[in-house]
Amino acid sequence: MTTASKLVSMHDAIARHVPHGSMVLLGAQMEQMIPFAAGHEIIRQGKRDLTVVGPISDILFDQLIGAGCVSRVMAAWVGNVSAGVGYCLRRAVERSIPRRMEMVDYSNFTLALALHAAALGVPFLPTYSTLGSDLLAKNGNLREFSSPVSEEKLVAVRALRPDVAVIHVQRADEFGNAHLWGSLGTAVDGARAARKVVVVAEEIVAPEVIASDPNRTLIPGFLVAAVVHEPWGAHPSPAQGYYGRDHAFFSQYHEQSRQVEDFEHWLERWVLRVSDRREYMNQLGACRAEALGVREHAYSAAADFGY
Amino acid sequence: MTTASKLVSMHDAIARHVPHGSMVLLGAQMEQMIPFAAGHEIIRQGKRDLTVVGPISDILFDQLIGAGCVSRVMAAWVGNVSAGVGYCLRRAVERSIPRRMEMVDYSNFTLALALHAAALGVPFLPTYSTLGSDLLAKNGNLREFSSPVSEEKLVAVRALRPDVAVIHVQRADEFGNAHLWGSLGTAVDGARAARKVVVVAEEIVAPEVIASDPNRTLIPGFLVAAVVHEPWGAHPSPAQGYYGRDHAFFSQYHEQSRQVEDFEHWLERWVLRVSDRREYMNQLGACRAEALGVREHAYSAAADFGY
Amino acid sequence: MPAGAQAETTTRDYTLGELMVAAASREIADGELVFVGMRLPMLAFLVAKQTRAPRAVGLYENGVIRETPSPELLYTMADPPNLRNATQCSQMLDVMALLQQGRVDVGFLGAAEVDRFGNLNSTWGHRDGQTTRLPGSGGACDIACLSRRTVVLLAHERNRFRERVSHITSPGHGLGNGWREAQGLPARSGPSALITTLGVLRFGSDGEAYLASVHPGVSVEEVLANTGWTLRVADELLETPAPAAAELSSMRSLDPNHFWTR
Amino acid sequence: MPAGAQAETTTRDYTLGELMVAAASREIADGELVFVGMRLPMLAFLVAKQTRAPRAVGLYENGVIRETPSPELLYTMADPPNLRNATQCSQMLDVMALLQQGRVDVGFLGAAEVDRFGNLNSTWGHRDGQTTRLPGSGGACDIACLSRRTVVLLAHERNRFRERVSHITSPGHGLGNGWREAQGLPARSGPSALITTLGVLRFGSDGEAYLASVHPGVSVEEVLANTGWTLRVADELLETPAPAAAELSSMRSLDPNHFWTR
Repeated sequence: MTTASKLVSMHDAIARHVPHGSMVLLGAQMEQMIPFAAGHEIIRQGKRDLTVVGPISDILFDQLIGAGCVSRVMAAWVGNVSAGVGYCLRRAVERSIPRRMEMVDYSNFTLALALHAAALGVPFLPTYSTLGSDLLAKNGNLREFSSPVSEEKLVAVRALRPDVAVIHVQRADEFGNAHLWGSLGTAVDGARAARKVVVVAEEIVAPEVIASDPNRTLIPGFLVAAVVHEPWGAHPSPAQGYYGRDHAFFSQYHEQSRQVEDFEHWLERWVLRVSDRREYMNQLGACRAEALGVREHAYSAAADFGY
Repeated sequence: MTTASKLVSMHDAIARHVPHGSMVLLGAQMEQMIPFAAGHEIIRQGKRDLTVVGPISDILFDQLIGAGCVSRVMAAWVGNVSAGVGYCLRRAVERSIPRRMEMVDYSNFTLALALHAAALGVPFLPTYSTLGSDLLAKNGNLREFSSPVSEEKLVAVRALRPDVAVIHVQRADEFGNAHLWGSLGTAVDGARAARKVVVVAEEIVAPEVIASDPNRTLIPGFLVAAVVHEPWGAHPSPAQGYYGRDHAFFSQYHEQSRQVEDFEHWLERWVLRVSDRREYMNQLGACRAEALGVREHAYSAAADFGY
Repeated sequence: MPAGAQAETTTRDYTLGELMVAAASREIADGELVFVGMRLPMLAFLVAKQTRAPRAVGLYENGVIRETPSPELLYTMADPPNLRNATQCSQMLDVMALLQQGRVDVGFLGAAEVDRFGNLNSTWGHRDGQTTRLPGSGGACDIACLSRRTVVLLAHERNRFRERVSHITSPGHGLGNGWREAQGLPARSGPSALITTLGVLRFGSDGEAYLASVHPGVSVEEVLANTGWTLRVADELLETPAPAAAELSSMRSLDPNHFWTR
Repeated sequence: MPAGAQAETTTRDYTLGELMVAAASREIADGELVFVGMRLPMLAFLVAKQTRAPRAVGLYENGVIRETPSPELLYTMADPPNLRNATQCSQMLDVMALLQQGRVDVGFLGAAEVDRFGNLNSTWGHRDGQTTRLPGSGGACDIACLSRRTVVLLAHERNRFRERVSHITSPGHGLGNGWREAQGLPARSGPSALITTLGVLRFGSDGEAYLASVHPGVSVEEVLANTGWTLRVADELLETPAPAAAELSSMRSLDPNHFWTR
């Protein structure tokens, strides 16, 4: 039909769809396909007062916090998954460096339920999780109540509706219909919970490729505001079928973010002084990228949609 | 690993896993892949006092009702999707023929939510649907309550946990790991809501085929009690990639179920006097099967799980 | 279908079904999300796609979402042609979630009975003084509760157009203005048009139906005689516009043998 | 890791990490559903699979379910080798749903601090009188609330083993027997073992931890000195069994360079 292409540059996608003060879902797929390229563009554009949402966004949240973009974090875990704590998080929470910041602590499940509630269009969803914990005591979006159909205590997890979800996917067409596979985490609910979706794709493919497998189309284009073609856009996190996890990069970041001066140097080098992901990858070097590439393809068996 | 094969005949699967009086989910995928072969075996084995659950199981529920297997129906719609009303349903509700039967009327969404609640392990889920309707007034598993996080009225849909879900799928391995695609309906939640699952598969494939696409494995084998290899087991409903819908069969059933004597004749011919699905298909005839077969294959684009 | 209306249509270039499909298709604006259903509404959606609403998106209760017409005539929403090359094959819960989020602009419904305020009954039928059990809600109750607006297609017969339905399968405007909000249903939702075999009814701000247009060749008296309550008539009563050439050619390409539009 | 324990292990044929992994693997019975986690618990799960629990099923919070070991060492649960040929790649909600249904037999956890009743803190650390912000719950709170039993692995240090944790990230037995049920948590759930760098603690019917076994070469006094409350000791205190040859060969095939089990 006559739908217009939604392809834009990363610069334009962030400029248009991530205003100051907005609530942004990043890193919905846990440790895979974290939208680092989008996060770095947010930093370069100096976005401020963001609420960042995501179960575990590995070091991306730490970087956004260290760069001063974030006034509030709604997450279950913030740090460096393979190396330990996040030093920017610590500085922000313990000493308000570079700015004061609010932490709203969720568990993975309650954050997933908050997004699921918004995706379902209900004000809350019930769970037994967090009963007896200080998460329940301290997070105002978790509230104990009595089940209307039984004598049980339950926790109402309030719906969380991000202004925008940035979802990194393996492939999409120019209208935003997206295939993703492997580690899904909260991506499907996240895309449906958000007011709009920015899809960042390793590959832009013909609509026929996406349409050939509508069960793998986990984000339909009509929910998508912008599509960015950004190969290697999730580095140093992995993208199944495209590249592996750059464990060393995470370790190096861990060391280089321990002191605030070192972090600022890191930020200059990897974010502020590169203009886009292409330059970032040039700096990373072809050898390193080559080493992360797919060594052995493993293609899914076909499903027949014929009749 | 050392997991034992779960492959059994349809006879044994039904004999073992569908006792008299049990609550059985059938037809989770709406008008596709309705487990008619399983339903007919239930009739042949003379199962009694079943509660049948399913959003819309097309004429399968009508047949089970007419055969006297059913004491309670929990569904959103019972009839003949392409032809209209279900005459056995009418006779049972209006005149208790062949027996008295209770109808618990759901809408599609509230039935899906009842299964989703059980799949999530919570006693209920909230919705705005059915407010103001007589479904809410008459179905005791729907109850109005006040939102614990807002001033709104909501309906609590009580979790529904079938004793067994019979799910027809395109392919499975002998351990019950199953690929299904196309019309999913409530199959994923249904399989997780039920205490046990019987998988009926068009094809049994090597475990490697299933493992090649873990995102399409919508039913994991560890939830499955039995796997039945039953080609054409969903006829006259369609199985995407295997065969189309036999519209004429539905029309013929409509005519031949209008009078109770004709229905009994139909039941004799298509269920009671055939010993299994193979005999049923022989009776249907190779020409008719051929005409329903796939004329043009349409294979999904591969997803690369390599690294 | 009343004999009068049928006789009329045979003297024209289109059938009554085609007139109803064309009228229904005009209820869809471009870019809208539409809960489609089967039979005439499905055809209306496809006509709208090919004429004034090329960016409309169709949702089906089995979880299918489509932006392109199915390449073949469908008997059910899960027929194989409706799944191949769909925009998305999701779960029932996923499309119902879009509905509950308030994203669905219009939903199409049928019913056995309708009343003055657009409440629908598809659970119990009344025929010759007997009560008969009908198939039930399916997704109709959900669509009636949660779409921004609903469009109902049904045969205009006195025993189907009742002062008050005996059973509300799918809530309309209940007892009138404010009733939906009082029940907790979404604000500014509810039935917006009844497209019948005799005309088109719309709803006033008080939630009560009125006759907005009569089909060509149908008299107001005929409509009133086939309505089980005192139906209000619009001050400026219109004639339902005949199907445009583009609408007719679209629906005929999709249903060349008049399977649905006889 | 206390210097004493480390010195001991170097005189044996296995490392302290290997002892802990072997002990943890014995907490998994055949056919059980296990919320696995990373590092030592992941290795313990894989050892269990290859020895006494071949039909155990592993769940990961990103939605992955696996019955076969990942072919490569993992740094995170979403590393590509953990997804390829998985039993299922579902959503986070799906694996958490299995947990909430009560289907998960055992969940493995770590923590910065633990107390007398097995409550865990992984949100706020205490070091040299300073309070430090730690990464937080992740899925730990969910697993602690909803698994039938939990097994916690952590370093046995006095400042981590506290009379009362300052923040309950993950509820254990709260204030003792009956507390979990009073909170509304599932009946007969909660911590079942703490596998530390010095020994194994289990829980009495009153919900309080007691020392069930000491690792080879570790004295009771050393354990007590490194515990921030008066720890009860089992009447029949055992020595933690050394890893069996099959366990050692299994874990060494999975982690040949002692990356996790140094």
